[in-house]
Amino acid sequence: MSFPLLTATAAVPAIGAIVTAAVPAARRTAAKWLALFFSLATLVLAIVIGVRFAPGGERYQLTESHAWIADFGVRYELGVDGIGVALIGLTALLIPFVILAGWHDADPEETGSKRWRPTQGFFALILMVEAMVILSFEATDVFLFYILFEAMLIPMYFLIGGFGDRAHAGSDEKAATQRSYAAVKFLLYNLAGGLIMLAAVIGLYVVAGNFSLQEIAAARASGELEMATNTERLLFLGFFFAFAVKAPLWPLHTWLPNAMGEATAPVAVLITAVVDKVGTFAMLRFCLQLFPEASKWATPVILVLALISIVYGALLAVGQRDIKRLVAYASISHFGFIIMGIFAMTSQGQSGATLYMINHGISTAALMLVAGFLISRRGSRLIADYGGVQKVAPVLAGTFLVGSLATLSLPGLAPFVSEFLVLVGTFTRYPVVGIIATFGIVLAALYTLVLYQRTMTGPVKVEVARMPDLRVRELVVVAPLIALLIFLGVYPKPVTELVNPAVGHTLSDVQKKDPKPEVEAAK
Amino acid sequence: MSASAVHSLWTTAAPIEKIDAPTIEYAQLLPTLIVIGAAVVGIGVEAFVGRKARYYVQMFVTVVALVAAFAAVIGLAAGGHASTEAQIVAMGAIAVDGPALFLQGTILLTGLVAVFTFAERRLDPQAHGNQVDSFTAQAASVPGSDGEKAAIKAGFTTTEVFPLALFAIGGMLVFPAANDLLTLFIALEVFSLPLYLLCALARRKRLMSQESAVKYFLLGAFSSAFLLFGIALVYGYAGTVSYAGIADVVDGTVQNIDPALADTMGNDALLLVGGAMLLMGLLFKVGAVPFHMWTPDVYQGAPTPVTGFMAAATKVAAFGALLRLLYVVLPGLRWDWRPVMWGVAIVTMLLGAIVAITQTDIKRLLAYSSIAHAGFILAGVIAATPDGISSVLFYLGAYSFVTVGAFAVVTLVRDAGGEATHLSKWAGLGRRSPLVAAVFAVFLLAFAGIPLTSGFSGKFAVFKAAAEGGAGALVVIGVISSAIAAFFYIRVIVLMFFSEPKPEGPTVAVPSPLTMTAIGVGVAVTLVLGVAPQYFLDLAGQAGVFVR
Amino acid sequence: MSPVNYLYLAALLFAIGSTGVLIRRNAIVVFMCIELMLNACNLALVTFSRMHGNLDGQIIAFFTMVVAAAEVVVGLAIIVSLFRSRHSASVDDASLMKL
Amino acid sequence: MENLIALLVAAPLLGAAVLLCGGRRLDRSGHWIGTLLAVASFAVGVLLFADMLGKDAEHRALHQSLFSWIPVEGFQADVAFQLDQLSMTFVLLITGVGSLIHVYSIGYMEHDERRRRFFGYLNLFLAAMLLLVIADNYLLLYVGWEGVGLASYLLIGFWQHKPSAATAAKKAFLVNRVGDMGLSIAIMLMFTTFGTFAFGPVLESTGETSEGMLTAIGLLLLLAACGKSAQVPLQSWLGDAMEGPTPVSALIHAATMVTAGVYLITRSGAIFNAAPDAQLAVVIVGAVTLLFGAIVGCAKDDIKKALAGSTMSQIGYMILAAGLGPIGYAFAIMHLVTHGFFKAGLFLGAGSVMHGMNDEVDMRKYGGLRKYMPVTFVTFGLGYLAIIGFPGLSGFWSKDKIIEAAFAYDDGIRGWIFGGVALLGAGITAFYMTRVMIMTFFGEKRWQPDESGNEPHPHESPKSMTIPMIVLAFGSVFAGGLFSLNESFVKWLEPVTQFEHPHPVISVPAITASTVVVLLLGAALAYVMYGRKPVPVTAPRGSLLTRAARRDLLQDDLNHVVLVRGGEHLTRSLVYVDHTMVDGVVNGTAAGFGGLSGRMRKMQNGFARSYAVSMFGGTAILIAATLLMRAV
Repeated sequence: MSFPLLTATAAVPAIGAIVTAAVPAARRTAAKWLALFFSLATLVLAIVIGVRFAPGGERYQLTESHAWIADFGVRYELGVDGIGVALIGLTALLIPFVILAGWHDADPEETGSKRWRPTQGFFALILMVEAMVILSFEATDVFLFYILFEAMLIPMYFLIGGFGDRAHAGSDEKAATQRSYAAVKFLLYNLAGGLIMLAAVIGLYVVAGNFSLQEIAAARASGELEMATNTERLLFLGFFFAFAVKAPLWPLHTWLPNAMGEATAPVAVLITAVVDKVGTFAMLRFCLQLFPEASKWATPVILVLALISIVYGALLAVGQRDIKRLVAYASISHFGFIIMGIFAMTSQGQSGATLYMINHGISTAALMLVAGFLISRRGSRLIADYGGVQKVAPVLAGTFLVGSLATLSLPGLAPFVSEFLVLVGTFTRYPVVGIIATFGIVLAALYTLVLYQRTMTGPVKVEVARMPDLRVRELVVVAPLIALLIFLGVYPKPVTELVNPAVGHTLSDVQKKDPKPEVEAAK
Repeated sequence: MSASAVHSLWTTAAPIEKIDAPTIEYAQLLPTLIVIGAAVVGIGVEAFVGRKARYYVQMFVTVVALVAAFAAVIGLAAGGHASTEAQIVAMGAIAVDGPALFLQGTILLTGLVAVFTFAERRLDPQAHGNQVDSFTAQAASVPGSDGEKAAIKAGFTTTEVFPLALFAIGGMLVFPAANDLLTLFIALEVFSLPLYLLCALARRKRLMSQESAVKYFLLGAFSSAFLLFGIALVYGYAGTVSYAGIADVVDGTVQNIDPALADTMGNDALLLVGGAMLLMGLLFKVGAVPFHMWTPDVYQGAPTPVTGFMAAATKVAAFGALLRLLYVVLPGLRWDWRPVMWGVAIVTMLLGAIVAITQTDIKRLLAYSSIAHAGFILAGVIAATPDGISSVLFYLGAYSFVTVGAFAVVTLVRDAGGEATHLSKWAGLGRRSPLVAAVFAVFLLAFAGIPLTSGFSGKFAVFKAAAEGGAGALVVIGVISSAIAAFFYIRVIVLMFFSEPKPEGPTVAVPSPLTMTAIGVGVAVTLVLGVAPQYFLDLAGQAGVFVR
Repeated sequence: MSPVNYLYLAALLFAIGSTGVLIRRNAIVVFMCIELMLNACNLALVTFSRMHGNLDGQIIAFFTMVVAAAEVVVGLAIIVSLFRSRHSASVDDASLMKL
Repeated sequence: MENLIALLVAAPLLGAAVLLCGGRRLDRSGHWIGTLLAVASFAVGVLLFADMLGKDAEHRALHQSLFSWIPVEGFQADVAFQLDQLSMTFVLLITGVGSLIHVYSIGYMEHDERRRRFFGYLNLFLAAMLLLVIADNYLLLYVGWEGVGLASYLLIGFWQHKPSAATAAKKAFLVNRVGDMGLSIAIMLMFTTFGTFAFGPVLESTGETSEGMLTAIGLLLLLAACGKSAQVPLQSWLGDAMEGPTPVSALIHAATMVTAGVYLITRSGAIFNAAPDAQLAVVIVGAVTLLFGAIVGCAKDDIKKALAGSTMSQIGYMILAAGLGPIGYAFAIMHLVTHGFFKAGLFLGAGSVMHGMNDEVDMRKYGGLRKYMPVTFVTFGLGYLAIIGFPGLSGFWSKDKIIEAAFAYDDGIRGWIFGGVALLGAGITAFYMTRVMIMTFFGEKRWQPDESGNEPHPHESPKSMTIPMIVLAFGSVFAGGLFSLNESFVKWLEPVTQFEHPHPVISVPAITASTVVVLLLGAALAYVMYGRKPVPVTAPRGSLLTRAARRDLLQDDLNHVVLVRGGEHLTRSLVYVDHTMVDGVVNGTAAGFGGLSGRMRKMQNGFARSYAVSMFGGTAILIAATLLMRAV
């Protein structure tokens, strides 16, 4: 058999995690470099996947399949379609930046015993998350996916709860309590979703007798596997609930602002740019493929919820006082767009949604990381504590501006392409929804520009007067992201070509065709 | 009553010419015999070996016995007694079949690991230059009295715990294999009585220890009285106490029906009431709601090694017996007991999970968690399918090791007053000793049923079986209550890792290889069964058939 | 007269015993009540054995006596040690552990 | 030849990239690089223009396709350019005026340490604006559309340390976003209707869809135009935009960007022609705005704000004309170009004045400046004559035609109304421009030393500033006449915009005559009010209308009450809802279980006997249940 590329791509960071964790307490810096090395190695493998993957070819490629738990009908089955490749690429790409950005976030204040090695733990956990996320993008076995979907919560949980944002308004005690509250909320919320999904997973097994996505999908398509309407709907809801919590979709979103607010900026990026993508990805791959009828049945409700997320998230972002919470609510709004695009069930919508996952990942990373650098300088997350930064740290302000512009999806930057695709894709089938969603772009402009104005412009505040501009390490983190934003905004073709066939498959799963233009329809 | 009546009373039983000696298949009974024998030897040791040497001799005897017994079990299983050769031995008193051997193996291993924690002597500071374990120097002496001090000074140790444990294990080995009600009852008592005593033998907090023993004893005896009455009624219904016989009568497939039998057979109330009382007796042992109330108090008061041993082994044995009773004796009554068990399972899962949320003592917390788990296992029992049996067997195997391991960790966290079991003392443990905290976190995650731990595999197995057995609603309630349960496991993790250590916090004692083995085995099993459970699932699957 | 009456008696004794367990405070008395329940069981067993005309029930009865004896040994030991350390045999006093 | 088109955009884009990423080391040379690249772009434009003139009218349009931008199933967006006469006109205007203003800025921004960045932004603007006018599909146009928005945002807020500037910039962007919303929805509508949004297919197949659809698209495009071109109701940002440096006001907020709306409507002519209702809406917006702007312009004492009002009003003329269909398009564009010259000139003049007056903008503190800055005076004066439409100068030719066309809207009452409005506008224009002229250059000097005691010393500006003003002055004087020589301009545009001769309700000479009369009246009135008696340094309270006009006819106040306040309340209440209700449910559930747990705990009261009770009860229930099961 050929070289198990997919397994390797997930194994490298996993091994990296173990190695990093094993580094003795004193050799903190070594651990950092090791982590960076392994993340880069993963990136290389991800690129190899991208090269080896033939967009036009089989739906699932580079597949691997090994017996695992026969009693549960579970196999270790991997395979990637275009969407998977794209998201693996995103993950592998972002992690090195996350690691670089978090370089000093886990340096221990000189308390704690010799055996207490937070730095090692921090980077090991990040790599562990990467491994699980990548594998979950590759899994074509529902059970395997579920296991990762749940397991990745644990390292995330420790990352959020263990390494909080040091720039905290309240006392250390208060900070600790709020942090663990956020972490517990994150874990329980997602665990609850996951357990509901577990019931559905078991139900699926009872109905289908195995967990292989391809087999089940094939059986569904060929009609061998009949599902009673209600069964299908219940199972769909079980799955969708978990994904909607993870995504997150209104009204299941409240864990995100806490988590992103309390976590360090890099971890916040990890949450919203990487881990949450698993939720939207799973909607595309599992909900639509396994339960096409139910998906169509649920579409109206989901679209409404997505709309609410878009507008509601944006409005709340306007109302935030805390930079990171603002970004969090902005993300909720963006996830609304993604979910809307998925369930519009048009090629533009779903290609747009997939593209949106990528672009949102990059743009949020850019904005959030710069915000993190800003916060680390001033030691406060409150917007009101800043002002006139532009004058003292022009580069920082500039990058921050680009990040903001990407967030309001300015044409020429990557997010515009995806957002417009989603809007068009939705509009062609649900014009009203599309129009309402368009208000989102105005609100986006509002909250990003208000944020920029309050923090960067105006007279220079004394506290920021001595603020240093971006350091080299920080520039190394931000510059490539911005370059990527511009490149994908001008030339998204590589990604769209990767994604289009996969989207085509998904649409044929749900037996939906794009609505014809009026003019052609008339002919 | 009239003389004639009296006369008839002792003549009805037909005069007996000669009694032929019973046939005993010693080979098949080897595991039990070894353990019981070793226990008797242990008594001898207590009587004849000098104080200093006793501890070592006892430990040696116990460990050897358990290992040998386990080897015997493996031998029997290898000899096909688990599947093809499964048979009923000792004049129908004991069944040697898949479930029996699987559970006996589990009990023996857990027992072995538990005995290691019994023998741990490095945790408590030395008293007058003598290493001490977690058992009282002299059970007879009044707590805090001069007698006790003298005993400690003299370096007495309660080495009786080893034979006691052996007796208990012996009883537990028979319990799930018992093939008639009498054996069931005797086995129950044989493993209960030593446990009552073990509970009373804590070195620290002796008042609580004694209290727990009293509660356990009185309630245990109370429940066994019910069990016995149930036995009486069922016997009255079926005219026999052998499982197969009863099953035949229940199914109505019995050959020669004499008038008396025909008379009682007509009266289902006997059977139903008796059956219910039998169930009650067993549900008490597994700690199912509403027969659970002894669990928290006893778990908290008993010496922690004993708690671990009880929590793990008793559950295994009791569920084994419960399975056999429901699957061999009362399958004919399935439509009567299933709904009832549904109710019991639901309340057990929910109450265990909910009440645990507000617990402040780690041992009580684990007690309630064990109640919740009993509920999960019951869900598998209810499935009433071969899958159900094997899933329960697997769950028991997975669960028992996690439990022993977890309680072993509890013994390590100590302050001046012995073990620091109050949760507030565990704050910031992750900072002081990351390793211990991490290990405990692994156990907690396994309890919570997080994927890649044995807890998840087990939970998935039973829920799957239940769903296939048509108990979908039960599964939903199951996942909900495990969501609730997750909360307090997480709480402990938060406490250990995310809160600042208290200055006067407890220290983590460095244990001897004994406890380390116990914990190590626990972790290993937890992870192996979590990542690659297939082999053990097969084992359980093959062992999933009862002999009649 | 029909042996069924003995069953009624047994049930009655059992009920009395269990009631005693529920209402009496003194551990010894509670324990005695349990013994009473066991004996009720014995009576029932013997009666059934008489009705079915086989010996199983009577044999069990003998075993039960042995078990009861064993329980006395263990039980009294525990209760006595409790009494010595608390100077009270009331089961209600022994309530350190609760909630 | 068509391969050069990309260069138009590439040159300034390169400039922007170099200047913005170049860092401090380019501070000394940055402005030259910027100017050079702007001029280069202009040169390319001229080259293409020459080539275009070489061909016959029908085959002048050039097309260049670079690469496929967003290829998705059933959705094709390309980066492709189309350079026809319309685009060409804009290209020349943008690059030409743009280059001049680059030159001007070298002097104007001399003392600003962020000059390099300023030129970077200017180049960015040029690139975006050129992209806007040479894009061959609406989506690419949208990119340029938002690009100029961004550039305008950056340039208005260039002096970010001034909160007013930052706010103005934000406001401009947000108001534009509302318009952009219209554009993007319009594009979506086109996609669902025609399956594409490239100019060619869309504009050719307008016949194949319903008029209702076209009206919808038209109105949405109008919304976009309103945002970008500061038309009522989205005009409120333009006044504040004057916070930006004056060259910016000249280039972006007078000559080029604000006219993008006119371009959009003219470009989409085919759609509007087929949707009369949409056209009517356009005309109305134009008419309303031209009065609105004019009235505001009369009341402002800030010279730039006065000019901004005038810009609003002049663009009103263009929009009105564009709304008139084939009879108006050509004149709309023509007025756009001439306006580009004289309004840019006026702004540069104003800038020059401010430059000499320590950045004083209040005309009441000017007076009699003609002695101090003659060049500025002359150029500004010519621009003035042009804008009021003094016979013979550029403004006259273009504006007069628009008024004619307005009278020709139809031969009914509407013709009279729109014509009348246009005419009236001409009068008011004359009034407020005369006012500006007089307050600035005539009368006594009214400036005093400011609180820090240094009195402004008015002086003429350096060559780099005066030369562009002179060039533009030439444009303001002759362009109009040039265009009107045997209708050369109209003929030039005809292939793109078609052309029909307007048939006004009254005879053309009459209109011309009345126009002249009206503007003379306006000018005279202004002279009477401001020329005869000295101008008070502090503004008198003024009439109700005046006060309203000073506050932009209360538009901002309305926005503030309705949008800002309302929005604030909405967000605040939503934050509350999110915290208490949505999140409250979650925390409530947790708390609920906690409480339940606490209560159930009590059952574990430590008494063995009560445990026994529960066991006993449990058994009873068990037995009862089993019997019950059998019973049912």
